[in-house]
Amino acid sequence: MNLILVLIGGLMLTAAAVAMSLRNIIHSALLLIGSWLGVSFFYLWAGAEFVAFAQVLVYVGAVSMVVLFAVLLTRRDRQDVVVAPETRTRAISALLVGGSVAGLLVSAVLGTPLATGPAETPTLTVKDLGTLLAGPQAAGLLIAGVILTVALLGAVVLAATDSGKEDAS
Amino acid sequence: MTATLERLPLLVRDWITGFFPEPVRWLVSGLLAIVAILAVFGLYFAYLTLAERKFLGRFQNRPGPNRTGPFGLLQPFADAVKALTKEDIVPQAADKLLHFLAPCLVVAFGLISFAVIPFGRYLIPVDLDAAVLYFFAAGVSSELALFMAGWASHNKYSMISAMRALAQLISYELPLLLAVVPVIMLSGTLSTSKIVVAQGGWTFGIIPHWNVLTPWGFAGFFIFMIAAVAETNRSPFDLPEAESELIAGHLTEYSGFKYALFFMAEYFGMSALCGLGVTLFLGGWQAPIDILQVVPSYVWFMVKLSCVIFCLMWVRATLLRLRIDQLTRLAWKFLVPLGLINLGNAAFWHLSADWSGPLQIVRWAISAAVIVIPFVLIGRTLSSGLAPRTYRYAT
Amino acid sequence: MNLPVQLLWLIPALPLVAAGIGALTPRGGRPIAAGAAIAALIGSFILSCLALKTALVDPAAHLTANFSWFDLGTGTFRLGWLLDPLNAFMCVMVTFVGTLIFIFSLGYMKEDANFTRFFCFLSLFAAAMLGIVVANSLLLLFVSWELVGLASYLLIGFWFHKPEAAAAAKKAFITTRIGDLGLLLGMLWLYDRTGTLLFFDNGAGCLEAGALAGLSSATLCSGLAVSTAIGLLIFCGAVGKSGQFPLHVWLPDAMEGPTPVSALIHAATMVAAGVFLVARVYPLMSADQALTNVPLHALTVVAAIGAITALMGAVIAVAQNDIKRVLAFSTVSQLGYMMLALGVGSWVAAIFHLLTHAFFKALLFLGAGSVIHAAHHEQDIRQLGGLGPKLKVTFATFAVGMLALAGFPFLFSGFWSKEAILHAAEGWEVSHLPLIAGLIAVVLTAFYMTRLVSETFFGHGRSHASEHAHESPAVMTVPLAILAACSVLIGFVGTPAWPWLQSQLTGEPVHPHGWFEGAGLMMLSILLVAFGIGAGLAIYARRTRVTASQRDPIEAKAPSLFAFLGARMKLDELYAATVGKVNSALAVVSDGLDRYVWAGIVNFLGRLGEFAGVVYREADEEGLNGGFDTGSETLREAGKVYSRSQTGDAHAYLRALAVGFVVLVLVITLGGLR
Amino acid sequence: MTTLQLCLVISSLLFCIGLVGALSRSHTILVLLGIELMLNAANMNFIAFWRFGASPTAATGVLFAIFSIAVAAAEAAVGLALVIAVYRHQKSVRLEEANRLKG
Repeated sequence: MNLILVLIGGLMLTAAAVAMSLRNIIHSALLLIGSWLGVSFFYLWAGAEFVAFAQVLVYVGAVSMVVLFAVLLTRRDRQDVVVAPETRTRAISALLVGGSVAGLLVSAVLGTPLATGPAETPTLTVKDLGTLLAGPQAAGLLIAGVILTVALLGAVVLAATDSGKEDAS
Repeated sequence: MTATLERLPLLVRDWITGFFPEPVRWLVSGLLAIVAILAVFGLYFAYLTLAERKFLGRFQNRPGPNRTGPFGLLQPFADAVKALTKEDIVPQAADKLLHFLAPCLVVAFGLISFAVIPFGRYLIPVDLDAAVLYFFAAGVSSELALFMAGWASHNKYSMISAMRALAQLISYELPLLLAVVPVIMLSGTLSTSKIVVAQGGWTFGIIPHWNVLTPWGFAGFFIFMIAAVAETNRSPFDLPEAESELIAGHLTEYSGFKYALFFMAEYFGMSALCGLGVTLFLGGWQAPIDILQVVPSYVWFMVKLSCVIFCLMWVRATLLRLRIDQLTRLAWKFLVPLGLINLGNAAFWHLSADWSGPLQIVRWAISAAVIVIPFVLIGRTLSSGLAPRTYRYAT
Repeated sequence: MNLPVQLLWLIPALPLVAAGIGALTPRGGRPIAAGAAIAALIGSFILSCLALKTALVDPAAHLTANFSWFDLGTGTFRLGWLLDPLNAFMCVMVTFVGTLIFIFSLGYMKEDANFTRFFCFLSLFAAAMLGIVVANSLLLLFVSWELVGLASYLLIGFWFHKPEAAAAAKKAFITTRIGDLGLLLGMLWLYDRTGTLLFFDNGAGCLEAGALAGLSSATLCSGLAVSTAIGLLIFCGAVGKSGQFPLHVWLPDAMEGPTPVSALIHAATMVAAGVFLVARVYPLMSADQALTNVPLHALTVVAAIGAITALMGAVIAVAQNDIKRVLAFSTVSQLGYMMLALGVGSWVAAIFHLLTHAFFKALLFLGAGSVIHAAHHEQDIRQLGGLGPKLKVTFATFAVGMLALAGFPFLFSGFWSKEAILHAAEGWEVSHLPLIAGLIAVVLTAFYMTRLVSETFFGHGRSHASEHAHESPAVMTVPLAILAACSVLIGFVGTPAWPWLQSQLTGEPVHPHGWFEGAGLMMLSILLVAFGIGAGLAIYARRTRVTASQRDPIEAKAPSLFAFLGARMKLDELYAATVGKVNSALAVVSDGLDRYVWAGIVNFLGRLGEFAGVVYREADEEGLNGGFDTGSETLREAGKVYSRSQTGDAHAYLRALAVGFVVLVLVITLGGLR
Repeated sequence: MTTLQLCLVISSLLFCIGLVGALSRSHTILVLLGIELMLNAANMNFIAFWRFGASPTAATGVLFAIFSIAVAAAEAAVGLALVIAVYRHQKSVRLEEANRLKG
């Protein structure tokens, strides 16, 4: 049980760490997608089937596409995707800060006596989830829908070229 | 007899797993399922290519491949040998790792979709509770592989085709999902096996209760199939690999076996999507007539699948390729609104489930009107102002 | 075949679908839009008839179909449909009159470029109106109510390129909004008190005995019962929508819209919605009737407003020269009658008059539309004249409508319904003033309608337009004929001798009261009608107007009174002078206060300060200034230093955030602050 | 170490990898991706507490994860649109060059 978790976690963390240190953004993005897939495997392992597939659909299917499009739209030639190495001081400071946060979090996790529930996997069918979302949580669902719509419109407005302005420049 | 035939695959599996000790049997049976899918659909793929070439040939008034073996039946194997023995060329400037990974991933993602398709009454590799969602999650992953192929080739045409492919896939993801949602609403489950079971039964023993035989299901099936053709990049939506403008698009820099892999993935994807269409709308493995249940369910599934795929080949032979703006306009201005209206239609169908007697006719009339009227109106609005196309033929 | 109440929603849904189709149809698709609209309304009419049949099986029952709309936390919000004779009759009336008006519009709007848009709006209006009628929830009713207002706005401003039309649309929208605010407040209060907005819900609805007992037993600090206050707030909405005094000012202006719109919305259906609303919540309005120790009954206010409106509308109508405005003020006056009937306790008479009025007023407006169409959009009756021989069908039907409205005895529907109202007003214990107002209005109504007909149809054409008038096409005259027939026949369902409608509406048998019981009042009103028509004929028909510029006979006698009435009693100006001026006046007062009182105080304090300043300056310059200068300098330096931390470098912010988090947690845990 | 703690440790580490990435990289898109990783780590916590927490019958954790995935999608769309808009203005995707509002 824990072995599978360690495997998934290890792969996920490695992918994320390597992605964050690669120079080529396309490779970074693709590796990050691998890491997101790892997260979805974690959800599968934890028995949250629906969340796992939603994660794949949203992250692998949508977010990654937007990221790749954004990368391709913000470069002038092919070499632009390979970014210059960062300054050493910044890397070191980032590692220091990140390391201290990591130390803090891990020690907090290990030092806190956490109440755990029953050992068997809780059963949560998609139908239950749907009933919850359409019933007591309907307000949340509606708000999420509104947020997505607004974000969609906002993204279009932000990214659309103002044709008049573009001609002038 | 029928029951034995029906359970035949299970019997074979049990016989084989019987050779192994108890603790590893689950593993063996899982592997068996994989091997079975690979073998069956590998062979199916091989003969699909032959069938497509034969059909296209007949549609275009020529015989098609007929030299290798009787009626050209050995042609797929000849092709395979050719592809395997050809030189594998990798461009100098290519992103070597991604260039290699892309065809592998595209086939892998194409294959994992099969895991949730119920091929027969007892034949479903993994009976997931959220199977439909899984299918689409697997489907979107293959988009990534296409992008990788385009990017890694380091070639302008490949890159453009990859971008086109992404735009097209994202555009058609929406009508595809919108066409599926009514089915999920009406059957109240995301599990493919339960959706098929929900379509069981016959009126008077001859009219099956398939979703496609309801107004919303009919509309949904057509939206689904149009979107499916676009999702699999087949003609008339094969812009990303348009030979005349993009010299085969993301496939330009691939040769030999890698090229064959892409080809294979396309057919796997098509089979999987058509399989899902059969499952959701055409009653899956259910027999069309009550008395025909003597034929095993998996046979029915394969028959229906082949029919749907034949229709796709027919479409390919008949229709011309669209322009990119026509393609996206079709998705966003026609299919998506129709899909949304169909969603409301399905909701109406669900709410009016207890209407009986003459109200049943009213229910059908309303539901049909709700889908036909917008179809006509949106179609007219979109095509207004466009002059009828004239073709000039060489005389 | 009966229509089950569960399917009642189909009645408003059909026009709504037609509106959707109309909205999607391109401009060229005239047959599609008009066909869908008319077909949908005919379908609704058939369904309404079936619904009426269902409702009349047991007239006393309130058939409901409620469903939960959405859950919010633990509470459930419910809506529903209601079917009883009251709204079944309304449905039939709205769909029937609506269908005829739709057909009439085919001819009237034929040349308009925005034909499809017109039918889209008309269907939207019909859907919303039917929504009001079938709603079993004040919330659903309110939503439809606002949609009706929207449709009315769109239709009045249909020719929005005319500035008057745009202004009229705005005026109608805003004026009714004032009333709607009251309705909204009443609705919220009602929900707060009863926890439901469903009218009938198997004993748990807000119009049923349990809720009403609670509402009428609770009193406010002024001794007013809560039900009275809520009822009056809801009545505000009715005042706005039904053009009652003092919010009637929008209705005459609304005549800027196309004439079928005036007929449909501002005569037959929408303005009647207010009356319908009061009749619908009648149990609530009358809940305080049993109480004797309250200062005011809600219905008393209704009766008073109704009487004032009835009288005022009739008086103003005498001096109007625009054919549609005369009819508009007569609508105001007739709506006043209905409110009066509601107020004196006879909602049945009000609904009876509502139904008959819908038919003959739609007839009159459509007739006016036909005249306007024939006379090339000339609406001034001084410019018309002599149209009788040219427009035979229009004249005949218009005359029927006029006689019905004037209450010509026995043959015409308006007579019976008006009699019912007067009879009810006679029986009101509180006061006889409404009866007197009603009787005066009877004379005036007969008089101004005679004036209208004489000026329009008698004599000679007084302008190019009226001389070259031609009869309208059949698509317009056939609806007129049908409506004329109905205007005669509809009255016979509620005569004192055979009060079928009354017994169906109340659900209990009403015994035909004797021929002679109300005979005295009936004779009086017949005499009054005769007097009104006679006076009208004597003044206007005996010597018809010769030129358009000739002065009106009444104007010649009493010019100032006529001008006052012609300017609609200067009420618009009054509002401009009061509501509008109050703002300016308040501004002037504030300005004065500001300039003299506050400024005086401030100036005085300033002088004091000045004096003190002189005293302190020496000390200040020497001692304090230096200190403050130094302090300011330090602050400025600090600001500079601090602004340096705003590097614009997002990384730095994130880093600071992370470091701050670490430090905070360390301080809390290690420092023992937990 | 219980399974829950193991899950939490993994998610904490993922969070910190995201943080380090967001802090150290100068390409705006990579910073955004780092933030996405941090969001994912938070989601993992929701699921972990739902699975192993005191009351797994309440589906709050799963619902939270679903809503947060939806919000993350919105965030990514808007964030990347901003990146494109900034790139159009400054012809650069380096985050530290987008500092016009500095004090």
